[in-house]
Amino acid sequence: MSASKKSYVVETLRKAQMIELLSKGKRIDGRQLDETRKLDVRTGVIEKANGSAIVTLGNTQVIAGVKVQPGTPFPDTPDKGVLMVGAEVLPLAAAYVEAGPPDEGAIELARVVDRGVRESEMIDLASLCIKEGKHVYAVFVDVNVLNVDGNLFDATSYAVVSALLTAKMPKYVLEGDAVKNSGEVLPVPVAKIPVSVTIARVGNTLIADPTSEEEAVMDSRITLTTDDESNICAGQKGEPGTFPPEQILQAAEVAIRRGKEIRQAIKAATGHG
Amino acid sequence: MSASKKSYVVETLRKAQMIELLSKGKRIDGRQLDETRKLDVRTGVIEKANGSAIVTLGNTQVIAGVKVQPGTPFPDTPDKGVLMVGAEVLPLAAAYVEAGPPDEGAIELARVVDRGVRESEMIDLASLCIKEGKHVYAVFVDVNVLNVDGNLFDATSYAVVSALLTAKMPKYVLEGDAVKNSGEVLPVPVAKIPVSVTIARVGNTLIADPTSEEEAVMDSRITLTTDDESNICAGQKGEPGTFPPEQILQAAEVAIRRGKEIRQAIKAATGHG
Amino acid sequence: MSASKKSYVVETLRKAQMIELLSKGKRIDGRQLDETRKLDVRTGVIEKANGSAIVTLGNTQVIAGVKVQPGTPFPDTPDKGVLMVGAEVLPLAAAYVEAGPPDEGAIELARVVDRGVRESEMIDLASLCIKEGKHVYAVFVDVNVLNVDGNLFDATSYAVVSALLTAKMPKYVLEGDAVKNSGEVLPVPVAKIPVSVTIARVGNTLIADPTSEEEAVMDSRITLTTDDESNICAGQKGEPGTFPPEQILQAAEVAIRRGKEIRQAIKAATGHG
Amino acid sequence: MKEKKKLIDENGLRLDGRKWDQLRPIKIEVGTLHNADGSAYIEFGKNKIAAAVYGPKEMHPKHALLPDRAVLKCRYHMAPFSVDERKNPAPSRREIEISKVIREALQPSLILEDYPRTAIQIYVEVLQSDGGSRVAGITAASLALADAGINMRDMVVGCAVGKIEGKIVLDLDDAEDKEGSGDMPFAFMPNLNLVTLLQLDGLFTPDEFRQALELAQQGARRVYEMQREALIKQYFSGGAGETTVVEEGE
Amino acid sequence: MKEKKKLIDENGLRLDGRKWDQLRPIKIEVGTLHNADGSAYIEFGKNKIAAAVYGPKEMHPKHALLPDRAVLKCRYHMAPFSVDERKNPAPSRREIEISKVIREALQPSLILEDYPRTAIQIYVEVLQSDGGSRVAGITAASLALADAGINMRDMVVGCAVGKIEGKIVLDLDDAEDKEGSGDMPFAFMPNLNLVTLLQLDGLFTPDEFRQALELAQQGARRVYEMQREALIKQYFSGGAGETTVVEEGE
Amino acid sequence: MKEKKKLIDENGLRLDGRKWDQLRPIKIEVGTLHNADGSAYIEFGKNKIAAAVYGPKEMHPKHALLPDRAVLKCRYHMAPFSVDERKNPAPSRREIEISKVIREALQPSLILEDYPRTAIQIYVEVLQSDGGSRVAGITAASLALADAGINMRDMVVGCAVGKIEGKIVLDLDDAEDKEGSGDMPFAFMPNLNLVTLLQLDGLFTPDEFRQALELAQQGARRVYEMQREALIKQYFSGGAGETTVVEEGE
Repeated sequence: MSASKKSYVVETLRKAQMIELLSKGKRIDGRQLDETRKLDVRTGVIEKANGSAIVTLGNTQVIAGVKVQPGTPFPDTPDKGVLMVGAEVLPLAAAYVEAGPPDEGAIELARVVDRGVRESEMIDLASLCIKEGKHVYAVFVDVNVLNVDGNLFDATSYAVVSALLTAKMPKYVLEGDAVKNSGEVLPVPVAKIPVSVTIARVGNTLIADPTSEEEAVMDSRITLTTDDESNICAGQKGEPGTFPPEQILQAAEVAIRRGKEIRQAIKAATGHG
Repeated sequence: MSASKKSYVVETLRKAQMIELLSKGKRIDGRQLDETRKLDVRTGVIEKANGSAIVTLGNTQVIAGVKVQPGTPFPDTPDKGVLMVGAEVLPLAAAYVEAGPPDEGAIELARVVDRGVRESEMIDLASLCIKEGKHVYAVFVDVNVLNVDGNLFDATSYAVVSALLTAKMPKYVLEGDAVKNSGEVLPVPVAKIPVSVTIARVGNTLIADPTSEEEAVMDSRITLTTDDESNICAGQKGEPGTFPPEQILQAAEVAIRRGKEIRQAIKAATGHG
Repeated sequence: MSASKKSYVVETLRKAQMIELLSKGKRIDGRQLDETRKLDVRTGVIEKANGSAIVTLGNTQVIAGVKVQPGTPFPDTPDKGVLMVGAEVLPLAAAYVEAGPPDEGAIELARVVDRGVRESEMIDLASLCIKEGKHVYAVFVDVNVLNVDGNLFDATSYAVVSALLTAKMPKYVLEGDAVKNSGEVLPVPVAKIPVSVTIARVGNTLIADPTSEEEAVMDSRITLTTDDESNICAGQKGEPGTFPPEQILQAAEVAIRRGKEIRQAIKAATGHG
Repeated sequence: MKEKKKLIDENGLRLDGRKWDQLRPIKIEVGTLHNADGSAYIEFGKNKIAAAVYGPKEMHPKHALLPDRAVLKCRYHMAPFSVDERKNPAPSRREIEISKVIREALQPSLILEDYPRTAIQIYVEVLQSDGGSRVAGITAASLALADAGINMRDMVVGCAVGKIEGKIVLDLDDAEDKEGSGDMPFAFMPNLNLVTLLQLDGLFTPDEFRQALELAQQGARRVYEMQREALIKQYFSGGAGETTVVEEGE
Repeated sequence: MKEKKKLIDENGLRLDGRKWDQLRPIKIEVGTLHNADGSAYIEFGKNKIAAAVYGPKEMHPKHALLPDRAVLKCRYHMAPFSVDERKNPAPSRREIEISKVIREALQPSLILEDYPRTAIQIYVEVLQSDGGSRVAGITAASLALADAGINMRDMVVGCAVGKIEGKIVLDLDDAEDKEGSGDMPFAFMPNLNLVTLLQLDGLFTPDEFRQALELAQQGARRVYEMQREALIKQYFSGGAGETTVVEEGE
Repeated sequence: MKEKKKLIDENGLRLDGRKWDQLRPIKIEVGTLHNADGSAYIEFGKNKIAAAVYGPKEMHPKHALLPDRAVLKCRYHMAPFSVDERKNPAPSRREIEISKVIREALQPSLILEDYPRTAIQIYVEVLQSDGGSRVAGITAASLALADAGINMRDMVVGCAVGKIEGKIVLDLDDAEDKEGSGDMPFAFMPNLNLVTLLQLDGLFTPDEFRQALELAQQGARRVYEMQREALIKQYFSGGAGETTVVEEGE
C-alpha cells in the first residue's frame, strides 16, 4: 500500500514521530539523511523499443522505453530533431492511482524530466536533422511507473537517461524527398549525462531520496539536476511548503555530491563507464 | 422500457422463472429455442447516403448508412481502400442508454461487426484503390440503434450488410495527382455476404437471437459469423459466463443453419436474390 | 457576486418585486426601459494581438483579441479568408462560472456573435484570399469575459467589432508556393459595423440591455443585430420563455434605434467616426 | 450568403416547383419507437427526424434536481450519414447550440411544475438533414411530448421563413438556404399566439422582417393542422398504441 | 488476411522453429509488484506483461456498488513502447474492447459473492506485445487474483490457436498472426472444463473450427501446468512473500 | 538555449536599456474586478495579468473537502491572444504544471486552518504574456488573496533571475528568456524569508546558482515594496472599495 495519498489524521501522528526521529539524525529505514536508496538499472529489457531501462530505486520501480521514428521538426526549430518525454504513473503502481488522463502530478513529473534532458542538452538535437524544415528524427521517451515508493522524479530521470544511453536507432537517409531506413544502426547522440537528486524538507530537516512514507509527511521538496561538470541544469521546488534560502544551497550541495555517485552507477550499468 | 440494464433482485426471480420455462423447451414469446425473430429489411431509406438500411428484428431496430468519400490509405495497406464501421446506441433507443462517447458495449458492438465485414473479406478492398499510397475510396458505415430489444450484434450486422449490398458510389478517377468524381456510379464491390447469429446461454440452455428480457438473465452469449460457404469468419463470446466446449460446437451448428436462412432473406430484400 | 445562476426561491420573490417596479416603468438602476448602460471602449490594449478591445458595459467587462495568421481555406469556400470567433466566460468573471470546456451558454454566445459578424458580411472575406484553395488570411477573434453583469451578447459583440475595426494585419504575399510576410501592414477589411441589441422580457415588459439581476428574473430575451443601414442581420431568441409577435417587432424597433447610438459610440472610440 | 443560381423562375416557382408560400411535403407519425415513453417521426422535405421522450424520470445528478418542477433536457443530434459529407458522430458546437434553443422553444409549452424533482429528456435524432431540421425537430418533439402524456399548455410547431431573390418565402430547403440571402427559423405556440424560437441570419430590412414574422406564423399554423391531425388519429380514432401516419403531399 | 511468406517449411516447422502444436517459451513470476494486493509477470514469446490486482476495496462511485457481490473492473493497457510503431498512451478502442473481454473471461472464476459492496480491480499492462497478448494477460491476471487471495472456483488460462498455410496450429506469434488466415484467442477454466473467452477472426471451415477448439484446450492445459507450478512454488515451497519464477524454454 | 543576439551591449545595458539588476516597469491595481471576492491586476513588463479569488466557499465535490482546513485551488490560464502565435484555449500541459506550482507557492502564506471544509479558488488569467508571467501572476494573486480578506502569514512575491551573456541578471523579458542560457523563476515570503517557488532551466555553475538565489531575493523584495504600497493605498488611504493603482516606471 502506498502512502503517497495523504490521510490527514495519520499524517499528523506520523509526522510528529518522524520529526522526532529525524531530529536525532535517523531515518526509519536506517539511511543517513543525505543517503539515497539502492539503485538497480537494467537496460535492453524491451526488444521492440530502440532503448529501454527498468530502474529500481528502493521499492520504486519505473520502466522507460525509447522509440525513434522519422518526424517533422517544430516550426521554430526547423534544423533540430524532436524530443518528447512522456510519463504515466500506471494504476497498478499504487492503490491511490486512478486510470485516466495524466493528472497534474504526472504532468509535472513528465515536464520536469523532459526539461532535465532538454535543458542540459543531453541529446544533440542538431545532429538529428535529416532535411531542414522537412524531416528529422523524432525521439519519444515514455516512462511508465510500475511501483510507487517515493521519489518518482529521480527514478524516472535515471530510467530516461539509461534508456537513451543504450538506445540504438536506424540511420535514416533521404531518397528524393522521402526518408528511408538505410539499414545502418546508430546510437542516439548523447552529449551529457544529467542526473537529478530530490531532497525533501520534513520539519526543518533535509533528507535525500524520500520514500512514500517520508513524502507523506514532507513539507516541500526540491529536485535539482546536475550535469557531468556539476552545473545545475534543472530545478523544481514542489509541494505546498517552503525552503529557507540557505537550505536550497545545502540541497544543491547534496545534489552535486550524490549526483556524481549516481552518474557513475548509471555509466557502469549502461556500458558508458 | 428496456430490460437490458439489470436490476439484480428482479434478475434472480426472472431467471428462475425463465430457466424453468426453458427446461420445458419453451420461450416467453413462444419461439423455438433456435428460432430467430421476424426480420424486416428496408433499404435506400436515406437518399443522402450512398447506401442505407433500416433493419427491424423483433422490436430491435437499427439504421445503417454508408458514405463513400475519397481518402488516404493506411500506411501498412497502401493499395487498399479504407473501411470504417462505427456504431452508436442512440439514447432514444432505451431508457438505460446515456448520451456521450460510446461505452465499452458500443465499442465492442462496432468492433465485432467491423471484424465480421473485414475478416470475411466481404468488400474487395483491393479494388478500392485509386492511386497506391495516395488515394483510395474510404467507405464509412455508421450504425445507429433506434430501439433496443436484444441482440444488437445481429441486427447491426444485417443492417451493415444490407446497406453495403445496395450502396452506389461515385466512380473517382485521377486527374493529374488529384481525385475527381467521374459522374459515373458504381456498386460497392461486395464479394461475400457474412451473416452473424448470436446464441445466448441461460442456465444450461442455448437460445438463438435473445430479446432484452432474455439477455437480462443470460449467463453468456456467443456471436458467430458465417460466409456464403458456411465458413466461420468471426466469433465473439461475451458476458461474464461460460460455455462448455460442446455447446460452442452446437452454437456453430445453429449459426450455420440459421445463417443460411437469414442470408436468403437479406439477398431477397436487397435485390441480390 | 453574480446573480446569473438562479436560486429558485430568491428568483420568485425578486421577480414579483421587479415586475411591480417595471409596471411603473422603472428599473432598479434608474434606467428607462429601453435605455442601455454606459458603454466604455478601449482599444489597442494587447500589443501582441493584431487588434484588441476592452469593453465595459455597466459592470459587464469583456476583452477581445484578434490574431491574423496565414491559413488554409475551407473546402467549400476556397477563395475566401477564414473567420473564427471564440468566446470563453472566464471563471474569474462570476462565482457561478466553472473552468472547463465552454458550456452551452458560452457556445451559444460565441456562435451568435460569430453569426452577427459573418452574416452581416462585416469582413470582406473575399479580399482575404492569398491563393485560391491554398492560402488565405485566417482571422481569429477570441473573447474572454472578465466580469459578468448581464448581457454578455452585446458586450461581446461590441468588443469583437471594436477589435476588428482597429486591427492591423501583416500583408502576406506569395513567394513561389509559400506565404511570406511582406513587412507591410494593412487594416482588416471591414465593410460594415453590425451592432447587436438585446431586449429581455420580464413579465410583459421589455427592457433593453439587462443586468445580471434583471436576467435572473427574465422570461426570455431576444438579441437583434443591425447593420449601418438598419437591416436586421442576425437574431437569436433565448431562455425558456416566449414573445408575442408584436413584442418582437417592438424589440426590432428598439434594436434599430439604440443600435444607431451605439454604432456612433463605437465609431468614435475606434477612430472610425 | 451570395445568390448564384436562379432560385425563383419566371413563373414565380422555386427550384422544387413550390410557390413562395408553399410548404414542402410533410409526413408525420406518432408512437414510432417501442421503448420511449413518447415518440414521433417526421419527414419534412428531405428531413427525416425521429424524436423521443423519456420521463418524467428520476433526476441525475441529484444535486441538480429542482424541488418544484421537472428539469427539461434536450439533445439534438445528427447521424453521421445525415448530411452530404460524413459527419463526425461527436456533438458539434452547432448541435450543442441547437439542443439549447430547441429545449428553450419547447419548455414554455410544458407544465413542468406538475413533475417536481424529476427529469424529462427529449431526443431529436436527425437521420437525414435538409433545410429547417431544427424546426421540423421541434414539431416532432412536441408530438413526442404529447405522446408521452406530459401536461402541456399548447403544442409547439416550427417553420422557417427565408429570403431568396429578394423575396420573403416560406420554408427554405437546403439549396435555398445555401444560396439564399436570409433564413429565419421560427417556432410558435399557435393557440397561445406566442413565439418560442426565433433565429435569424442574413439581411432583412425592417419591413421584410415584419413580413417574415407574419409568414412564419401562417406557415406554422399550417404545420399545426397536420400535427393536430396526427394526434387526433392516434388518440381518438382507435389508433392508440399503434403508429399513426399523417401525410401532406403536393 | 493474406498469406505471403512461407510460414511452415518442408519439415513442418514454423518460422521460429516450432512444431504445429508447440507453445512459445514461457516465463511466469508471481508477487512481482510491491504495492499491489496481488501481482504476476509473464513472458510468453515476446509478450512481456505485468498483471496486478487491488481489492477487495471500497467501491467508487457508491451508487454503482452491488449489495450482494463485488464489482469486477479490468483495464488492459499497452505501453507506448510495447509495439513497433509508438502507441499513443490514451486507451484505444481496441484496448477498451479487450479490457471488457478479459474481465468477462476472468469473472466466472471468481466468487464475487464473498465480497459484497466492494470492488476488485485488475490491471493488465503490456510492456511488450506479441501475438496472443490478451490470453497471456489473462493467464497472468488469474495468477495475480490468486496472489491477492481472492476466492476462486478455478484458475483461468489462455492460449490462442490459429490457421497458417491451411493448417490449424497452436499459439500464433506476431508474424504468424499478421500473415496467417485465422486467429482464435481462447481462455478456459481447466478443472471446470468451461470456456470463458473465445474470439475468432479469419476463415475456418466447420471442421477446422472443431479442431481449433480441441487444440486450444490442449494448449491451455499445458499453460495451466506452468501456472500451477508457479503458484505451488510461491505458496507451498517456502516462497511466500518472495517472487517465484517458473520457466519453460524450448 | 543558444545565444544568438547580443543581449548586453558595451555599456552593460540590456536590449531594453535596463541594467543587470533592474526590474521592468511595473503597474499594480487592487480590486479591479467587480464580482470576485478579491482581485488584482498587474503589468510587469509586457505581462498583463488579472488575478481573482473566490472563497472561502462551499467545497465541491463534498468528498474532497478537508475537515480541518480549506482546500486551495488554482488555475493559471493564458488568453488565446496573449502570445505571438494564437494559443488554443484548452489548458495545455504547461498551464497545468504552472497552476500547480503557483498554488504550491501561495499555499504556505495562507492560514487555511481558519476555513475548514471550504474551498478557496485562485484564478490567474494572462491577457498578455512576457517573460516571467508565472511570478508576476503570483505577485498579483497574493494581492487578490489579501483583497479577499483571506488570513495570511505573509505576502508572496515573485521575481525571476536569468543568465544572459554568461552573466546573472534580474527579471528576464521574452527575448532574453528565449536567447539566454538560463532562467530561474522564484517566489518568496519576504518577512518570513522563505522560498515558496523555485524552478530552473539552463546551465548555472554552483557559484552562479548562489548569485542567482541572492539576486532573486533582492528583486523580490523590491517588487514587495510596490505590492505593499498598493495594499496600503487600497486599505489605509481611504481607497477601500475603489481600485488602487501603483506604478513604477523607468
